[in-house]
Amino acid sequence: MFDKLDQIFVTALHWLVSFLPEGLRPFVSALICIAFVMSVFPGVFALTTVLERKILGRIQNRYGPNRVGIPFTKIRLCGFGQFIPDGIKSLTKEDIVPRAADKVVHFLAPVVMLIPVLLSYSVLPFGKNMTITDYDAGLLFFFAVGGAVEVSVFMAGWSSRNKYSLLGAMRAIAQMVSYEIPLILSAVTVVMVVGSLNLSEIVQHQNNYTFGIAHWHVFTPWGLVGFVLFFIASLAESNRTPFDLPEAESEIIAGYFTEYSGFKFALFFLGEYLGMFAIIGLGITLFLGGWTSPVSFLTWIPSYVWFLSKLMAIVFVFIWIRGTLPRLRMDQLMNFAWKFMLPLALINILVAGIWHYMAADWQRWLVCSAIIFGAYAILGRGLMQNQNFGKRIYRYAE
Amino acid sequence: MIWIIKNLWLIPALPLFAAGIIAVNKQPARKLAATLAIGSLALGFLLSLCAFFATLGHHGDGVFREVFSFPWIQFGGQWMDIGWVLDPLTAIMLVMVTFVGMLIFIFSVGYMAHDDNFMRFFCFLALFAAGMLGVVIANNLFLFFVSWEIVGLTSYLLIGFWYHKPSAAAAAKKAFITTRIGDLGLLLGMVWLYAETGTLNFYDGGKGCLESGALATMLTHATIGGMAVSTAIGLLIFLGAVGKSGQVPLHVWLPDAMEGPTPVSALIHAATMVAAGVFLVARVYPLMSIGGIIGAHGVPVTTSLTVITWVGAITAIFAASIAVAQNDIKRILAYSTVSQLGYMMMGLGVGGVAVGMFHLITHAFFKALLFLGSGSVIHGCHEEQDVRKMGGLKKYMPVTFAVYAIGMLALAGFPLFFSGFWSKDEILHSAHNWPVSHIPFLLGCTGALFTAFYMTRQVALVFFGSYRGNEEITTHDHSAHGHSHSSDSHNHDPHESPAVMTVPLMVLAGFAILLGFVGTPAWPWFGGYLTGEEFKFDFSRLTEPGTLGLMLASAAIVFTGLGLGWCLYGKRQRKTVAEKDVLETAQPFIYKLLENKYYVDEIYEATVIRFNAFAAWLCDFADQWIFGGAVLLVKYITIGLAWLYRLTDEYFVNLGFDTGCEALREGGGGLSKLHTGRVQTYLRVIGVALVALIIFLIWGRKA
Amino acid sequence: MTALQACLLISAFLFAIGFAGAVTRRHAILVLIGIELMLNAANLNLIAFWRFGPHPEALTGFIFVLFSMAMAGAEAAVGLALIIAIYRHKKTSNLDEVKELKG
Amino acid sequence: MSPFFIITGIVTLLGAAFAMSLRNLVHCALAMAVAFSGIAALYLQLDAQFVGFAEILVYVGAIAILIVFAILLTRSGEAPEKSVLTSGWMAGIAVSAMVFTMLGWAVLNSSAIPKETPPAPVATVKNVGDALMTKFVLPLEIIGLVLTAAMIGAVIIALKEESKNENPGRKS
Repeated sequence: MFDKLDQIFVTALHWLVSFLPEGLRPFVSALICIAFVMSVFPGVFALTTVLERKILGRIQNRYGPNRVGIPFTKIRLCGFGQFIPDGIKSLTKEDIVPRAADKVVHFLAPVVMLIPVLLSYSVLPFGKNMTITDYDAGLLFFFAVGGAVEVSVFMAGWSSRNKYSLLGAMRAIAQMVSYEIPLILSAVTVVMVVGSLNLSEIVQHQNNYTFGIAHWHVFTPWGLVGFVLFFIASLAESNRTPFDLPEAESEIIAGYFTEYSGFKFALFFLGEYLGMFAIIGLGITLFLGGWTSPVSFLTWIPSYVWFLSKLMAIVFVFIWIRGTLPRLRMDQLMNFAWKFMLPLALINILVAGIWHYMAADWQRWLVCSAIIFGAYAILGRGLMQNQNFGKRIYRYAE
Repeated sequence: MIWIIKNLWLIPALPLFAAGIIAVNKQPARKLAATLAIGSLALGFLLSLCAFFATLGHHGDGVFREVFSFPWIQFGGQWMDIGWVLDPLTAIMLVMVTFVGMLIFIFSVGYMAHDDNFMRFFCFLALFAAGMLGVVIANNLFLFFVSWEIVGLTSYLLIGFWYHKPSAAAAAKKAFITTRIGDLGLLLGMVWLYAETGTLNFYDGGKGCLESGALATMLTHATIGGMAVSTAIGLLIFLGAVGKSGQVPLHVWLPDAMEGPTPVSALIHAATMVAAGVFLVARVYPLMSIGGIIGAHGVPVTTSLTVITWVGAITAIFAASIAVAQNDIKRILAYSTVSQLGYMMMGLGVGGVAVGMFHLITHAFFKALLFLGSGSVIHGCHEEQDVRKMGGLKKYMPVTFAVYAIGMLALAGFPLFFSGFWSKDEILHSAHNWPVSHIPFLLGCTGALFTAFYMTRQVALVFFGSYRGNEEITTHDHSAHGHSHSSDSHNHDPHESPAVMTVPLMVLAGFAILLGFVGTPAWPWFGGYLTGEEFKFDFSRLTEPGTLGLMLASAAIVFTGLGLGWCLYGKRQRKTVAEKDVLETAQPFIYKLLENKYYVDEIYEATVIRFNAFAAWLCDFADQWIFGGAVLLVKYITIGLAWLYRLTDEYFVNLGFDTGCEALREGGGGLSKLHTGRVQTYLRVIGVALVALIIFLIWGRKA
Repeated sequence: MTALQACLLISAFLFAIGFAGAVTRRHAILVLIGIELMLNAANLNLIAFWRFGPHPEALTGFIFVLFSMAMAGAEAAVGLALIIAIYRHKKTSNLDEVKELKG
Repeated sequence: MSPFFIITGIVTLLGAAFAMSLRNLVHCALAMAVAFSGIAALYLQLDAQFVGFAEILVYVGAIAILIVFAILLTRSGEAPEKSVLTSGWMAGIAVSAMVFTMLGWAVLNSSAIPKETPPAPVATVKNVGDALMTKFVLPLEIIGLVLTAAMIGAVIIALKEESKNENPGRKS
């Protein structure tokens, strides 16, 4: 009965497709899947915007949006209807294009932004048997299309002849490029251990239980380190605080989409959040067991529910961090990426290899943890060198 | 102890290295310099002792002699060997030179303490020691000559050590040139010897030039005036000896050499270098004595030996008489040195190697002692050298007085207890037995008298009476040299010298006494050691008539000299510096003659120098007009030819070259057109080439 | 016309375009882009021959393409670094003005 | 010869043509990215998934960005006023045309082209990995070495004395 509930979407798809002639089935099923993605994740995005504002409000000791409910009714939903007027507003605003701007590129940029993000959903397993295209090299595909985002960012920044935009674009690209490397390297550990680039296989590999605990990779030393690295890198990839230099409102007005407004801006906004969801989804898939449940006695809960709940949980953590941490400086950003995360990721790969080839008993836990901890201590000390974290002295202020 | 023969070269090599290291070292490193020089010489002394003991205990079975030679340079068809010989002569000289040299080095550490050029001084000293030891060990006239010249050079350098004094510079030049005259003779002799015998090795297992075969051939050959070649060569070589050890007529440089620092005078111009001449004669004694008729007491008599004897005797009396009238403390000693060298030569001539060498060794010790003593006196009297300004130093510097007295008695030949007595007595004894004539004997006796006299005079003037150094000088002093009036030096009392200077003096004094007993007629160990003859201790030898009589006679002479000197100068001291000398009042003419050294310098001035100047002028004239004209002619011819060459070069050769180069440049320019630094041009060419390649391939396939 | 020939034609055209650009354009970076295009044409050739060749299972052309991509990456990195260095030095990246080897 | 193939081919060639002919360098770079994406699509249609993804990852993700950076760092983002073509561009065009004609002619009537298309080969990641790790392990190592050398060299070349504002080696 629970399996039925679990597989309900798959069966529904097959049922729908079965009415059609042979030739059309692949196209139609693909279209349906696309429609599914296009409908669900923007919804999640809409929800998230409100959620973010509310949570930030709480963190800053104020109420977030709590008025708007369902339009034309008295139902408030404690402000969760806020996204509707927001959307209407941003979609109906005037679309301003600077005179000096490079029109074509300026127009193409948001589109180019959205395409790869949406493409990257096509390999994520949202649930059991719920991968849209089960590529053999799914992970590679994900990263490949992720690379295209940078091009769009550059297009946006460059085309709208604006210093701030260009600066933001440059910062964003440098940051993405720098953090792509730890991202990929931390993912490589999983690939090594699982022995496949196929995401559903990776999930399957984590879908066993001993003593009722799932074999999530995050529950192993290398997995834990990998997940932390992946988490930080994904923060940076999606330009979230504390890595939100590219769109630092207080420094460069809004980074590469300073000159965008109305629909295009909304597209950028959407694209950013969808990218964030996608990369979080990948993180979940790689380290947090995808759609599997952490404990065996909860396997009856549908897999997509697990996936979405994990997604929202991590989104919540993102928001929490945004409300908590200050912004980094550019050099700190780069130092952290190149001097700390990269070496640690490489050592983590080594540790994963050791883990893979050692006998499965307490010794490999000991060895791997020892190596990782030592590396962490050394690298951390190296990072801390010649920078004082004492009380800051304001020379020009006050 | 045979290893010592192989390693004999170490003895001169050590001071040589020391000299080199000192020379290249950073100035000033006084302690290093002194340590190196003294240490090297001390090591040399130890090695010399080894060599000495190696030569001991061979009496009866001929003379002990080991040589070590190896080929050095090749010229013509044959190799020139160099090598060294170890025989009693070498051994005793080695011991003497290293020991005395070491003592004198130690002394000069104190003496030169205030000199700025301390290191240079020790560098030269060490170099000198190296040269001298080389002379001593040489088994080869060539090596001998090289070392000999090194010695001459260092002597030049050291005499002119205070070159800022014009007198010193002049003295250095004088010494150098004078000795060169002698060395010319030596060189000629050497060359002639090589021409005759085809070897320069002294001893070479029968083939050496001092061994029977070569000597026989040389004896048979005759040269101008029916003189045997050996005699001629011997005389030429003796010329070198005359130059080095200041025999008449080449003695003039030696007194002036006293301009050098006193240790230098002691080491070079009393103990070692001047003795080198004597040593040379002793070394080539076989050459000198070959073919002589064996006279009484088995001493051969030849022409060369006769010449040597006469020269020595004349020098002895000549210099001794001059020494009587000198006032510079060092000059007195210098002239006594000359006369003693004359004695040695005479001894060699009349008595053979043993006699001459014995006096050489003893003299080396007590004359070094005297010189160092005088150095200590000069040091104590603030660089004062005029004996008339001294006096009464007995109470100021007792130690110096004691050792100086010992040296003086040894030199004067005080009977029985002092080495000088025995050695000189032996010379006189053999001179007395000389078959040719008795005049050298008489000259020697007179010389002994003079010796005793002037030594007494000197000691009396210097050490007795009252100190006259502080009074003002009214008259200009007579001695032309040797005065350094340091303004502060006249109001101080003299002082005793430091231990570093007095201790070597005592050691030398001890040897000056003891060394005599190795060669007494009763126990002629020295002669036996040198000649390798059997000898035995026989006290009766003293009392046999000839010996005893002579001993008594020489003793009487010595006492006469001492007494005379004492009553003339000791009993009544001169009151002032200006006061005339006693002899001067008595015999002004003779005194003047003596004081001016028989006007030898002036004679040379009038004759040799003038002739030399004329010759120089002649050469200059010839150079300027005859050769210069020739050179000018050649020059003009050359210029003309060069001009011709230039013409041909420019108008024939260059044209061809220019056209060739031009063509080359054109070609290069044409090629370089292809190489515009544009990559894209290259890329285009590549594309064309690709097309061509494809066409070629396809057609190749078609065909 | 078989698929292989189509691929080859496309790659040939790509190569020609890249070549033309590399030859005619002034800017060094554009020359570099042209070279990249030519490389890609070659890669396309390799893949095409791998796909339609007699022994696809050997994966030779496939792996060759991977390697050549790596080389292309290296080449692009070094080339652009050189271009930037030259620009710093001569204040131009115009190939017509970058002729002499002298500093 | 599916329509997709033709479309992708045309897109690729158009991208390439624009990349080589536009005046503005940035446009050229973007067109180049388009061309590379087209090539990647061609790879996918030739059943070379892995290579296709790698193409996008390397060329669009890395080299395009790299070139864009270089364009901005050499301040040539704007279209130059004077001509963008070299002096002898005519000859260049001619040569390239000759090249294309030659190649096309050779392709069209060469006898070595197999007429029938074999079944799609299996190039799963596992096979590729096995091949890389067994048969081609030495070239792989050498490539790694070369990449390291290139990275270091690029850093050294582009490294200004005191400032480390950019080093292209990062993305290779």
